[in-house]
Amino acid sequence: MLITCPYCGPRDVIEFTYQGDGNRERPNPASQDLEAWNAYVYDRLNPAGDHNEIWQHSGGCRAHLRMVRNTLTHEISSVAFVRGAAANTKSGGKP
Amino acid sequence: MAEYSVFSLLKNALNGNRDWKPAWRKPDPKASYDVIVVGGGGHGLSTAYYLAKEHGITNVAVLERGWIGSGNVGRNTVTIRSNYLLPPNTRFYEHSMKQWENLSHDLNYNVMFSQRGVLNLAHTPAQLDDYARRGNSMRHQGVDAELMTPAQIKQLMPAIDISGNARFPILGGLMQRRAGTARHDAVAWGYARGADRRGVDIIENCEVTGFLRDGDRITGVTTSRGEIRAKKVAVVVAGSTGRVMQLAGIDRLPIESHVLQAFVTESLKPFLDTVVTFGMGHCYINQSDKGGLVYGGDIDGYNSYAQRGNLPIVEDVMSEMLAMFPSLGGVRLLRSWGGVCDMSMDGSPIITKGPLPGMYLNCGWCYGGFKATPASGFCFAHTIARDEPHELNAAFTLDRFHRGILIDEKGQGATPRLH
Amino acid sequence: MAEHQIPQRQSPLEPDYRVGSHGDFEHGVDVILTETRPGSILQLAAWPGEEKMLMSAIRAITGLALPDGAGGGATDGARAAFGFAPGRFTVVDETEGLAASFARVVTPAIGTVTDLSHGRTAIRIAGPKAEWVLAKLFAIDFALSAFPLGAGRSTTHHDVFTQIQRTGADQFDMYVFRSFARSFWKTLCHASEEVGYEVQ
Amino acid sequence: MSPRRADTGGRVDRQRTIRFTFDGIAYTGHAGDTLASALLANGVTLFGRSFKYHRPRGVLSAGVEEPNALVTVLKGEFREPNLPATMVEIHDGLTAVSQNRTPTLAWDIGALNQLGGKVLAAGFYYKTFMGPVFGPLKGTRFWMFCEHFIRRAAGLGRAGSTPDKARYERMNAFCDVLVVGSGPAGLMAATAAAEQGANVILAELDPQFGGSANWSGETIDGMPAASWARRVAGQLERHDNVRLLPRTTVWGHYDGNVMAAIERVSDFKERSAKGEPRHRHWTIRAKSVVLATGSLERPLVFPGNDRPGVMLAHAAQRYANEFGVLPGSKIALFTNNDSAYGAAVALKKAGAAIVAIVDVRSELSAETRSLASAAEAELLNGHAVVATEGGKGLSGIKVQRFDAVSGALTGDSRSIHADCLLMSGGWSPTIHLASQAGARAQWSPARQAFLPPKPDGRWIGAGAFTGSFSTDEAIAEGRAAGLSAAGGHAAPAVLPTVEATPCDPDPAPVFEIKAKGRSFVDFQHDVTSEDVRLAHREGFISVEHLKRYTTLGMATDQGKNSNVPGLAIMAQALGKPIPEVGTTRFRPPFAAVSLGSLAAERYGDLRPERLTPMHDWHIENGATMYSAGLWYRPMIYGLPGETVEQAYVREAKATRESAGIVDVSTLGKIAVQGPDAAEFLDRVYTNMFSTLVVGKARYGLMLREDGVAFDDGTTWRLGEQDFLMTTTTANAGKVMQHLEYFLDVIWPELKVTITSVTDEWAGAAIGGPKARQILAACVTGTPVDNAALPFMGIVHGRIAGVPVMICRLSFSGEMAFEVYCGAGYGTHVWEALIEAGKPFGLVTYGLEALGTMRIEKGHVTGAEIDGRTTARDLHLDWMLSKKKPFIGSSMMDREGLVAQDRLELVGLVSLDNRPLNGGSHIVEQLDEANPHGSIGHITACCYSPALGKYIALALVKGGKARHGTRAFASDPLRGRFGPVEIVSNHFYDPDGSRMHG
Repeated sequence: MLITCPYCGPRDVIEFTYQGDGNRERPNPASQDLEAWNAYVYDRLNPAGDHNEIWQHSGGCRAHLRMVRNTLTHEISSVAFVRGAAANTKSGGKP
Repeated sequence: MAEYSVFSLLKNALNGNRDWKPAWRKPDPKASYDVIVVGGGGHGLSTAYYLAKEHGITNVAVLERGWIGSGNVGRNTVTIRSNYLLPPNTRFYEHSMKQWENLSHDLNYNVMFSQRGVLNLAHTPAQLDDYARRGNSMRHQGVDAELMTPAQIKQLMPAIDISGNARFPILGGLMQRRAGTARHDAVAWGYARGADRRGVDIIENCEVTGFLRDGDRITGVTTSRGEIRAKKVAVVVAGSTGRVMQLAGIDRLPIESHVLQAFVTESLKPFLDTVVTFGMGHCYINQSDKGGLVYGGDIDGYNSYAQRGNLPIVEDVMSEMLAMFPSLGGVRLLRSWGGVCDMSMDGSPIITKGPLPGMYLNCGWCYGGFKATPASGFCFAHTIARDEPHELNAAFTLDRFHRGILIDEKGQGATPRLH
Repeated sequence: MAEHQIPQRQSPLEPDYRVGSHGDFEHGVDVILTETRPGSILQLAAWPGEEKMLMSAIRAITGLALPDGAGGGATDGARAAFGFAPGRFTVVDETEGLAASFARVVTPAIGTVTDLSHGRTAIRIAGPKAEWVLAKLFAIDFALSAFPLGAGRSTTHHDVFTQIQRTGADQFDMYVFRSFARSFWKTLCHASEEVGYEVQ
Repeated sequence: MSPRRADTGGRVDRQRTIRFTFDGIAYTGHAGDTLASALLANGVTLFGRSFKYHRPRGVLSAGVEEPNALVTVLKGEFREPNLPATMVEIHDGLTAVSQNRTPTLAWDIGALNQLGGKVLAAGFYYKTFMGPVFGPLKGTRFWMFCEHFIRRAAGLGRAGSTPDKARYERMNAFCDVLVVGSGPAGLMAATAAAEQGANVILAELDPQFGGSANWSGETIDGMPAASWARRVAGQLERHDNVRLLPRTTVWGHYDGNVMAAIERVSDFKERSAKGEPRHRHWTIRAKSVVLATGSLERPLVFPGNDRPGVMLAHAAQRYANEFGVLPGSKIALFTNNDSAYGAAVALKKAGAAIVAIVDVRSELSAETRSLASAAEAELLNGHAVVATEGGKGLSGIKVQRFDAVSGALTGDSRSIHADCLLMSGGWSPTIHLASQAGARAQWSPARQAFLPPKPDGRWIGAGAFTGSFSTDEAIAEGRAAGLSAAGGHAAPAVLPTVEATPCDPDPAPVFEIKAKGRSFVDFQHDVTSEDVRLAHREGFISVEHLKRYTTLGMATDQGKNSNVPGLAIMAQALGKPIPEVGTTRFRPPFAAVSLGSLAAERYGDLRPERLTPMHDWHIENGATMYSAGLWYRPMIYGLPGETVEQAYVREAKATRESAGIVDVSTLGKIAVQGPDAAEFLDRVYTNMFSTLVVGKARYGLMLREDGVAFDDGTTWRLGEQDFLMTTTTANAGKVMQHLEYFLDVIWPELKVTITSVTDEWAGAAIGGPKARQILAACVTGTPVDNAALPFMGIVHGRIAGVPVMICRLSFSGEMAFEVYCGAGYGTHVWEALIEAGKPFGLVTYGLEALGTMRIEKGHVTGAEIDGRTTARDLHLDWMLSKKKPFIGSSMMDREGLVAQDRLELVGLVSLDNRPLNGGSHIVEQLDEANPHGSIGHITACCYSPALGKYIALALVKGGKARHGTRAFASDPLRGRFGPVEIVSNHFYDPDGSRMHG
């Protein structure tokens, strides 16, 4: 599987670390809503089809990426930095 | 249906093998059952078998989307062991081990359970201590375990590299001699035949497409072969849990589906009679009775239902295998395949009543479900029949995650790819 | 107590740095391997929106004008700079003391300066088979069209995280973690045996 | 007469004689021969034995699909088993032996298995061996007893036991177009793509480019097809943007067009060049893939179809046209399609007599009939072969009138004398790579074959792969595919012209001749057509059940020969069309691939070594090294004759009495910089860091999000916005990722940079009552007295001219300092410290003494922070700030994490003055015979020189409440049982007076 990192270009999956379901929302740090915390930590969407997920390009630029990837075909339909893309990469093309 | 035995074999051979009957019937689904078991894998079939055998509940249908045993029971690397650290796991898997020891007889079907031993190699003193902790935990629960020295290991498997100049020298290992392997497909077929002989309907090519509900209560399923009603619906579809539970309106669970690859080499004259695992990484290997080395390693590490993995894990596993057995560089990989695993948030399974009324759920086997097949079915049948867990699966609840009562064998927390 | 001179830095490669020709060199030496031992290796990071400021700082201090775009870089022989991650750059100088120069210019409003002069080991591979040898280790496209002169890449050879800059048509500089450097060097030498290599 | 070398023909170099041995007998062949062709040329008919019945087998094919002729190649002590003789190129000195026979290939005792005959049919193992209900062999024991003997007979080739000395390498490649297969379709595709300017890789599994052109005997552009192929390959070679890879099997099609291939770089050479690998594992990321992989001829299923001398028709044509070898002199053919007629003509031309062509079809075209005449063969249309005769070679066949529609045999059988029978059961496109990529095959009733579906954008097919079996079509499709893959458009072009014999691509739908005798479907695994019907009878009717129950398709050819015939027989038994039985999805690899190539450079060198700056010093000074993760760290610096215990006791004792120094460079170090660095640390640590003043350090604890303890370490505030965080050695990478995740995903608003600086700094911890004096003796530029350097204070100075950073903190419990300097100066500073320490009795100490002193102090490490324990379990709850939320704060009080029966950290003292063992359990009641009732376990243990006792840290239920009580260490694994006292984990200097000084 190749993942096209917005900074580094297409790289082998081995360079990336999977950080799981990208639909989870971390509660406010001060929140005492234990159910919300539990749901955030333990309960995952696990669709057969397109999945919104977080990956880190740990063997490259180390940026975290938000991807939509199909869990049936492994096809990746979108990749973007989780953090707003740096101006530097916006102004230039792919490597 | 006739008993299998050496006599039936001889009698049929004289007849040109023309009189053998199907190992299980191919019935059409009835309109309703006492229990519907969704999933004709190892655990579903064993659940049906024990419902009939232990609880006298025989008005049972097992619904299988494809052919029985098409999931992980037919895709795993066949290791059976009870060498767990944490007591809820050790107890459960040891019960399973005892079932395995008499399973062929029980089922009148040779599942080829071979107690050839499982050896975990240790490469650092700290790891050896870790294994000692686990082995002693087993011994304190009446389970066999022993530590082996490198010399003893070398004697057991002469092809292994115990030299001190290896990158990760072998300092010893934890051996469970009663552990071993079985013929995976035979387990599915044996349970299917056993359940069928007790009246269970095994219905293949019958995909569940939805759940029938009365309010919150589950009252049956819709399938590719029509509606089927049941007093109780048991979902036991590890690998597809996410998909099936979504049909019941539950789209979030403490589970991620991951792909695990497995490998077999070309057939070789047997030289490895023990299951052995590499400790600096993840690789487990055994040699089948046909002579192929059957082995695997880590999951690929991302959500997948594709039963297809990628190249990096292939390379990792081969590298680790050759670190153990440096003479096998010229041996050739024959086939690889993938299975989809329910990776739970603590690495341990879920066998429970619920989460909806009328429903029972068995899932979260990570990649260790094969060895659990007998105990999983046994406990799940108990839970379904009695509406309360057996003491062996009392800890395997769905709410344990939220309550913080985790059974985290590897201590990795809610990071499924690391379990 | 006697005052000491600052000693020369120890190379992590020393016992395995064997000057001379190796491998299948009888058929020609197709790559040259060297440890370049720059005095300064820095990592600079800009806060989002401050990248241009940081790039001007790099230009001001090193004279290197970095092209826009991911992995853009430049080199003049004595100094080198390239982007290796969004808003982050590696800057290298033959001489020591570059961190102090940048610390004056890269204010907290722009970003940060991290000195890795000791923490990274710089290895150069040059020669007609440099791309071939590197392709044995790294899964990135080394063709000039895909990896232009001056550009930088972050990638990994198994456990060894590596930054690579193309510093010539057939020359690449690699920056690896010091603790892994000797192991990586041995791997690189092993991979170079097929084409014949010389350590200078 | 047996097989022999023809007088002319083939591309082998008849001027060059190659000497090799097979089963110890010396043979000669020619350059360009495979082992199979060379042995055939020498008249050998018996190549191997089948798996189950040990039946004698000849060579079936001429390629990668060979199921019978498997050999082991010996290179000195090293063995490479299960190689198809059809794929082994001979070279001088090649030593090959046959397999799966005892004692010899000709006389194999295993052949007695055949007597088991019908008892040993499919499913045999499942129906017996269940064992008695009592006695020593009860339950599964009986099976294991039998299995012992079964395993003795199992397996094909034998693996060696000496390490493989060969080199294996990996190669990463990128291209626009990968063309797989170099027959006419592949050559045209590569040419078309190259002319569009695309970067092209052309991979061919054979040594020679050309595929079927090498043996078809056709004419392309007025020249022999083989010459045409050589010319085109030569032209391709001159393109800068084309890489030609001969002897390269593309075996895997992974996600994103990541293609795996194995190049046999030097197998065919007597000796490889220096540094030259044996195999190269190519990983090719191709923007587009052209699959021009051709097709595989299928055997027919009829009684005696496995006898040596029965061969695939095209294989014989290959032997004749490529190698100049005749597989027999009186050759009969048995076919259900036209393609075999070409083989007949070719073999006739090469000098064999074609005694008969047996065709199941009664109606034949005029062209086909004329080919039969050209071959001077008796044409027996509407006939079938019903038996073969002979022993280890063929002597004749029996034929009978056959109705292809009903499958009925009528009339009397007739014997025909023949020493070779060629069969053709039609062709199956080689769709494996498309199937691996997820393409679902589609059954073509006309072609009687599974064809690939429409291309899906990642790959495009051409030629026989798509079911277009003529060379004309291959050329046209190849060019179109090449253009399309390169993103070009089909410009009108003059295509090469082909002269070929006419050939109807559609076979008769006949797969099996049902007659008396064993008809083999899977040759290697001895699966017969009766086994398939037995599977049907017993309900194993889906294709996967069929395969698993009978082992059909599981042999080394992975069903390349048996798959479709097996399905066809099952379909007939079910009375259903073939596709309703199911289609198999092909899995990687397409053909078997060496494990060595997949491990590549990691073979023999699994993972890199991580070394501290002082590594060489440690080795030179007698350290015994300990591998910790990837790092190497000194375990002890043993003196001659010392045991490990004696060494660490001496080191620890000396440290507590005077001073000791240890290399702590492996500690994870992370620079945390930026305006929000302090805020960030407040969020990730359980305790406060924003209140820490510049020039001071603080011990910090991190939890995971779920509230479980994660890692600990000290963090130093070097500047207002500049922190140096240390982590445990083992968790450095995980902590880094954890921090990056929160910065990037959860708190992107924070202006913080984090950088791994582990390798930037060499670290030495020097501790003991004299540590300060030693520093005072060598540090310049700063005082190191209590005022300048209080506990947790940081100063900057120089040692031996080198800038250093010194923090006064203690792991050992002594007055201690961590001295950091640039890693390149690590050894220099280390040596200066040791020199300065000499007058004070400074010792170097390793991990064992380090561990001993930390146990004495009751500090926790990874053995206690094991991913299950909480801060409370470890008595670190004092570090949980109540003033702020932090990672884990909301979840750390869940019921399971505060339960009463949790394991808590305690100390243990051995009461019998004997060593305790790590991993030992703790029980209240000792029962050596039947250990039970564990209340916890030992996490770390040592002999404490400070206490003069064997002590341990343990995690025990009840924890603190048990202080002062007795229990027992129970270690049945090592037979160590004994009484212990449960005490506080702070054994030594609990109020810290020594370290505070």
